[in-house]
Amino acid sequence: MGTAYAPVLDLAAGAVLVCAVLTLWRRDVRAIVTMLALQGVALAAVAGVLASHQRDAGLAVTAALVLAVKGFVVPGLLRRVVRADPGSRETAPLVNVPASLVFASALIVLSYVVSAKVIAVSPSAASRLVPIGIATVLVGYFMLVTRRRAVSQIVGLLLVDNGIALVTFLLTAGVPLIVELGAALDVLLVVVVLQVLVVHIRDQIGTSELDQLRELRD
Amino acid sequence: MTEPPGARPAASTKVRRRGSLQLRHVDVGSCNGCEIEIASAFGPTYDAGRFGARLVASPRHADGVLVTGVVTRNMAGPLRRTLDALPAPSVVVACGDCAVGGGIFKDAYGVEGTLGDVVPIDIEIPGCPPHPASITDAMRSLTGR
Amino acid sequence: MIAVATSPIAYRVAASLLQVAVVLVLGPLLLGLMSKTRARAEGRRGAPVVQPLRDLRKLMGKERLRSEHTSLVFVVAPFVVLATTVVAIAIAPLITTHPALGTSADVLVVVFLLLTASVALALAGLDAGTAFGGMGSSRSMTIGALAEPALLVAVIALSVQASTSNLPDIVAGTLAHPAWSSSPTRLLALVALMIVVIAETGRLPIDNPDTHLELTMIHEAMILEYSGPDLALVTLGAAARLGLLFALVANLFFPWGIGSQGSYLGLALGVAALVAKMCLIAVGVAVMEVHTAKVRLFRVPELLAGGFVLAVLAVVTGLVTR
Amino acid sequence: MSLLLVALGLCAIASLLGALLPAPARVTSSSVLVLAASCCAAASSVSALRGAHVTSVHSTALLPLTGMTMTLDPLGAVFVAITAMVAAAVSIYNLGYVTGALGSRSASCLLPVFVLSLLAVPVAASVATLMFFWELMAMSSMLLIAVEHRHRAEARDATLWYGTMTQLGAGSILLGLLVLTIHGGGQSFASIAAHAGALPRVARSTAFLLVLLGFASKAGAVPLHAWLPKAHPEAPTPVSALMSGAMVATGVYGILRVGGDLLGGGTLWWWVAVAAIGVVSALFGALHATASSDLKGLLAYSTIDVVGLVLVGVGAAGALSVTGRRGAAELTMVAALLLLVAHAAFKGALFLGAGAVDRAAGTRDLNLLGGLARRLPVTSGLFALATLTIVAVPTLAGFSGEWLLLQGLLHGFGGTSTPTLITLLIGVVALALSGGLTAVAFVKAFGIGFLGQARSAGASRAVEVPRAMQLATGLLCVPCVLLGVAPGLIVPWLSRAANEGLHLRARRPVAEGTSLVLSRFQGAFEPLLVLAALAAALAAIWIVTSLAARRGRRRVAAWGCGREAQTPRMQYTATSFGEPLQRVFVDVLRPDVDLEVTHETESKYYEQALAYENRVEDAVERSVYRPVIAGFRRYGDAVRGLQNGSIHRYLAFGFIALLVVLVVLA
Repeated sequence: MGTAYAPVLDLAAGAVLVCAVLTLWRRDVRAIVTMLALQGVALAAVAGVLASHQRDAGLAVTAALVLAVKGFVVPGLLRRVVRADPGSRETAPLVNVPASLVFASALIVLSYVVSAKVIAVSPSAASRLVPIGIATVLVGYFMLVTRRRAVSQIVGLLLVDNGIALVTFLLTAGVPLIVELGAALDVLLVVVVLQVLVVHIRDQIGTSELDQLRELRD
Repeated sequence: MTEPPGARPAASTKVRRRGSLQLRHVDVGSCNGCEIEIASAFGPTYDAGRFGARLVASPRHADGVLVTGVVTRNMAGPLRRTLDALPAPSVVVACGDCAVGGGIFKDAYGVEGTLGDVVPIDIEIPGCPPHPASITDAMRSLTGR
Repeated sequence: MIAVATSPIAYRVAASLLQVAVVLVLGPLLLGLMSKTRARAEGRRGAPVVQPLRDLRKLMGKERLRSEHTSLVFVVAPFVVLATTVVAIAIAPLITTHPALGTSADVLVVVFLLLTASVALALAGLDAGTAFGGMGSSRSMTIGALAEPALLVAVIALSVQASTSNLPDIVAGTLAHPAWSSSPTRLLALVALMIVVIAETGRLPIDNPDTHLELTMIHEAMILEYSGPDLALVTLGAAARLGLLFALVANLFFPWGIGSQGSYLGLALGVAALVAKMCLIAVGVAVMEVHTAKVRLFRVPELLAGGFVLAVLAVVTGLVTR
Repeated sequence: MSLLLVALGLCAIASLLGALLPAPARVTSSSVLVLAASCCAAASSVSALRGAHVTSVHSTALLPLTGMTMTLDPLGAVFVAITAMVAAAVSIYNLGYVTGALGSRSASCLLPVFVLSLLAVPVAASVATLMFFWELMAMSSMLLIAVEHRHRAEARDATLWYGTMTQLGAGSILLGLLVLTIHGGGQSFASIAAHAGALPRVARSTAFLLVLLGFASKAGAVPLHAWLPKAHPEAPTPVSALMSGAMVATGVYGILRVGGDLLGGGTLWWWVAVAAIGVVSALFGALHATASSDLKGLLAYSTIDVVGLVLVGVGAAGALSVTGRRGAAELTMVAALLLLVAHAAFKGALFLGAGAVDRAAGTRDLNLLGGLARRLPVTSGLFALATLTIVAVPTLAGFSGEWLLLQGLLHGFGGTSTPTLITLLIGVVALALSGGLTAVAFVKAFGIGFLGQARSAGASRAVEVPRAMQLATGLLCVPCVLLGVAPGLIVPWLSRAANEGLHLRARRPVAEGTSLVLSRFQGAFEPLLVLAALAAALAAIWIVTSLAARRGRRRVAAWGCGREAQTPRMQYTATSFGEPLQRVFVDVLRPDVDLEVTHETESKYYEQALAYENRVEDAVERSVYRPVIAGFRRYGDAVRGLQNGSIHRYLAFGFIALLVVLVVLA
């Protein structure tokens, strides 16, 4: 690997960040799901690069798993949700898109500032990229807070998960396989449950917009 | 899908365009039959665009007008203004029987006359409506491709 | 900087003139290539790639019309549009990192030369005193007001890495440090720059270059009054701007192949590399256009805001990781 | 220095003559004397900038108790030069402009006083002297705004706003300087500077904040700008030009003098605050300029924009100098000063041009103008040149300033602390965005105002203004070109001033030669060569086109899609031109849009009349100033309840107060 290791790692992690920002940027839910899928692929690439650099077979398996679950299975399920609910093809943000983007850039600056100390502890090609993981988590949370559609909420949750995964890859350099496996299955379960829920709620009520669901309480 | 380009039609003697022709389409009183055929002349099957022809938005950008319909009273003024807005050298293409000779609307109420009464016609495309292929052929005779 | 001093003046002038010639010819050809690609994707044969050049040749032989209310601005604007673009092309690092006046080829200079062209055209659009001219000017300036800052900031992200805002030096620096090309900064800046370039060149989904409907036009509406050689100059200016922006994207991010020593063979290689890179970008953009619908005018700022924020993020990541 | 004293004396004489002579003679004589004074002031400032040693005058005769101290150093000289440049043009302009209210005795007496105070503020070297001239400046300019109050109610309103804010600002400055004086052992600047190092931190920061409040308000920085968009448009044109070109600059001068010079640089957060104010001002001003449809109002908002950029430069320079990056600090400071000088030239020219339009067409509402380019060729040409300068077309003065500023911010990035880094970053963003917005605003100003068809009877009957007004506008266009083509001519001088202002002690200027080749950083811009290239390209294109074109030109009616008539009302107006951007920034501008549709009585599907109104109010004014004013009103109403005119009641208040005091003391 040698010289190519750091640039390729940079590129993959950068792609994770770009995809995170683009999910806030696009309104088309299908495009957002595509971005999520690309982010999954980029995340898998990060794991793969780390695995080949550290000659860690476990990590390589994890990378393959991440690729399969986050790159294909989960986005595929989400696409089915979107297809099942054609009324919600566009996100309905609570905060408008340019403002969200400005906020996201502030979050990214914040994550770089807070992780400066972490990087200082063990400066390496991998730990330098930790802020990207933190930023992805923050952007995911932001999406959870400000997007109305159930699908966008799931995407937000998955962004948070991807961010956490990226940080763990970069910092611990070798999560026990079983932990990652458990986490991945967990997420998969959540997505399946949510998918079922969304479809059923829509069948029953005719909308999947969360603000409108709140009126059910009354 | 696209029709093969037939033999190159005889080039018009009016002007030499060397493979480039922009037309401004003016509907002076058409039944919109010609419009449908013009649209399909530029569609995938006849693809007049491959011979260098194009419809444009402004007569300033155009080499001529593509006129459809009989000249109705309300459109006579706009037609003259459009002709005045063309940079020389320019051509007038009459598309369809109405534009060429008045067609079935010739003596109807509200008609000022045929296109030929207003301005000398350079190219005539007969037919009611004309076949897309003959529209394309007329374009080719002007572009020379 | 040292290498710049060693390139003889003749080489640099020749390189600049060659750049201008290449982009002035290639710009229209790229337009032709893009519409050919789109036509093929839509199942048509499409006009030949050289069609834009044929159109220009024909326009030169036509009459010039000048509407009654226009002032000197209308007459001068086409010349200004093309001249500013040509100077920007001449000084930018397109086929060599040592063009004439390369020391002045600062990002701000190039961006503001392009802005000057936009301003001239927008004023010309207002000059005839028609409804559509004003509409086009207003829209194009609105888009430009958001796109040009994003363009500036995106390139500044690169200059943060290179510690200079001089374009030839940025390109030379990228050649010397290939690792720069893969940094997150570059990735963000590239995405931002592509969004901006599409807006600046009036392509889908921002503006539809093939539209005949005045109400949906942006660039086209401004130039409705131009005819003959004036129209040729404006059209050539737009094509050259497209060429310049594509070439800048190509060279700032993928500089390989550009001539860096003062050899004339390097220039020839540079031309070949540039043509190849630009054609690739053009085909890519055209393919994307086929699959994209034009967005509503009032959604355009949202797209550009995205580009702007990505550019700012590129600077931020560049600052904290250097 | 002695030349400057001569200039001040000439101004004083001009003021006297303006007050004493009969109508036609007083305008001519006071204008000529002010012109002479400007020349003297310019000469003295040039000699100070070229390195004649710093001279000082002290006189006890002029100001009782404290005496008057004046020192002409390079920093002050830059601002004297700015005033001299604008004042010279304005005095020539006056010869052609003056009729009606401005020809009045009070106006021709006050204008020289205003110029005098503007020349004296930058050389004042003691607290008393500074405050004296500062107040003189405030008073004379306030009265000059009020000159046309009989004709326009807006002028009265503007005077009130300006008077209130400028007095509050002056109070704040006085308090701040008093804090320094108390701790500094004297009221002369020299002693304050000498004792500044020993000052307690809190005192220094308090003093700077108070002073900043006052000076930033004078500089028109958001949110203390509320007076500026009211006063600049309503003032007579020569006064607007002086206020926008020169008076606003004194605000920047004050910040530099106190923060950079007297307090020796201070702490980081001061400068971060200055830069933050600058960023907000730049964006706010640029945005409002795009939404404004009043020609002078647009120029006023654009003043807020440019001064915002200058403050970004000043703040960044201060922050860089505090963090020890002297080279970058000097570069940024020079950029800010260059931008300020360029601003005085182009904004002065724009205001004078706008005044000429107002004179010729009888209105400055862009929605009623149009078609002036063919009716007023000279004025339009000069206005166009100034427009291109502010849009920052390369090889013109505005571009030189912005390019240097960008270089300063960019080269400041290396090895600084996080707050500085964020300041610089946001500065770059503000510079970029304001550049784009300025282009929109000024394409609107020139394109709608001067091109197309006339939108009103006034505009269609406009005739060219007197030669003197054209000459004055042209005079201010000279530096627009000169500082663009050869900015290096004054960069060494500005380097000196920057060193002086921030105590940088750099040995060589930031750039050498007439072009801008940076001496310490990798970066260069040679405007002469670029201009030559542009000229060559233009010539080549022209030759090729005329050789290739085979047919002539023909004048025809504008293409209106074949419509019967192409009326001026079909054109885009200033409001419609800015509307798309207004939509984009609807959260910031918050326009009031009213659409009133009157339907036909027979059917609601047919409309009889449509009334559309789109007003953009200053959001800061609406959300900050209005509530405060309303609060004061309520307080005033409450207090009025206590007063019924009864003398007994007033005496009773006094008595009760006396009793309360006694009880408290006991």
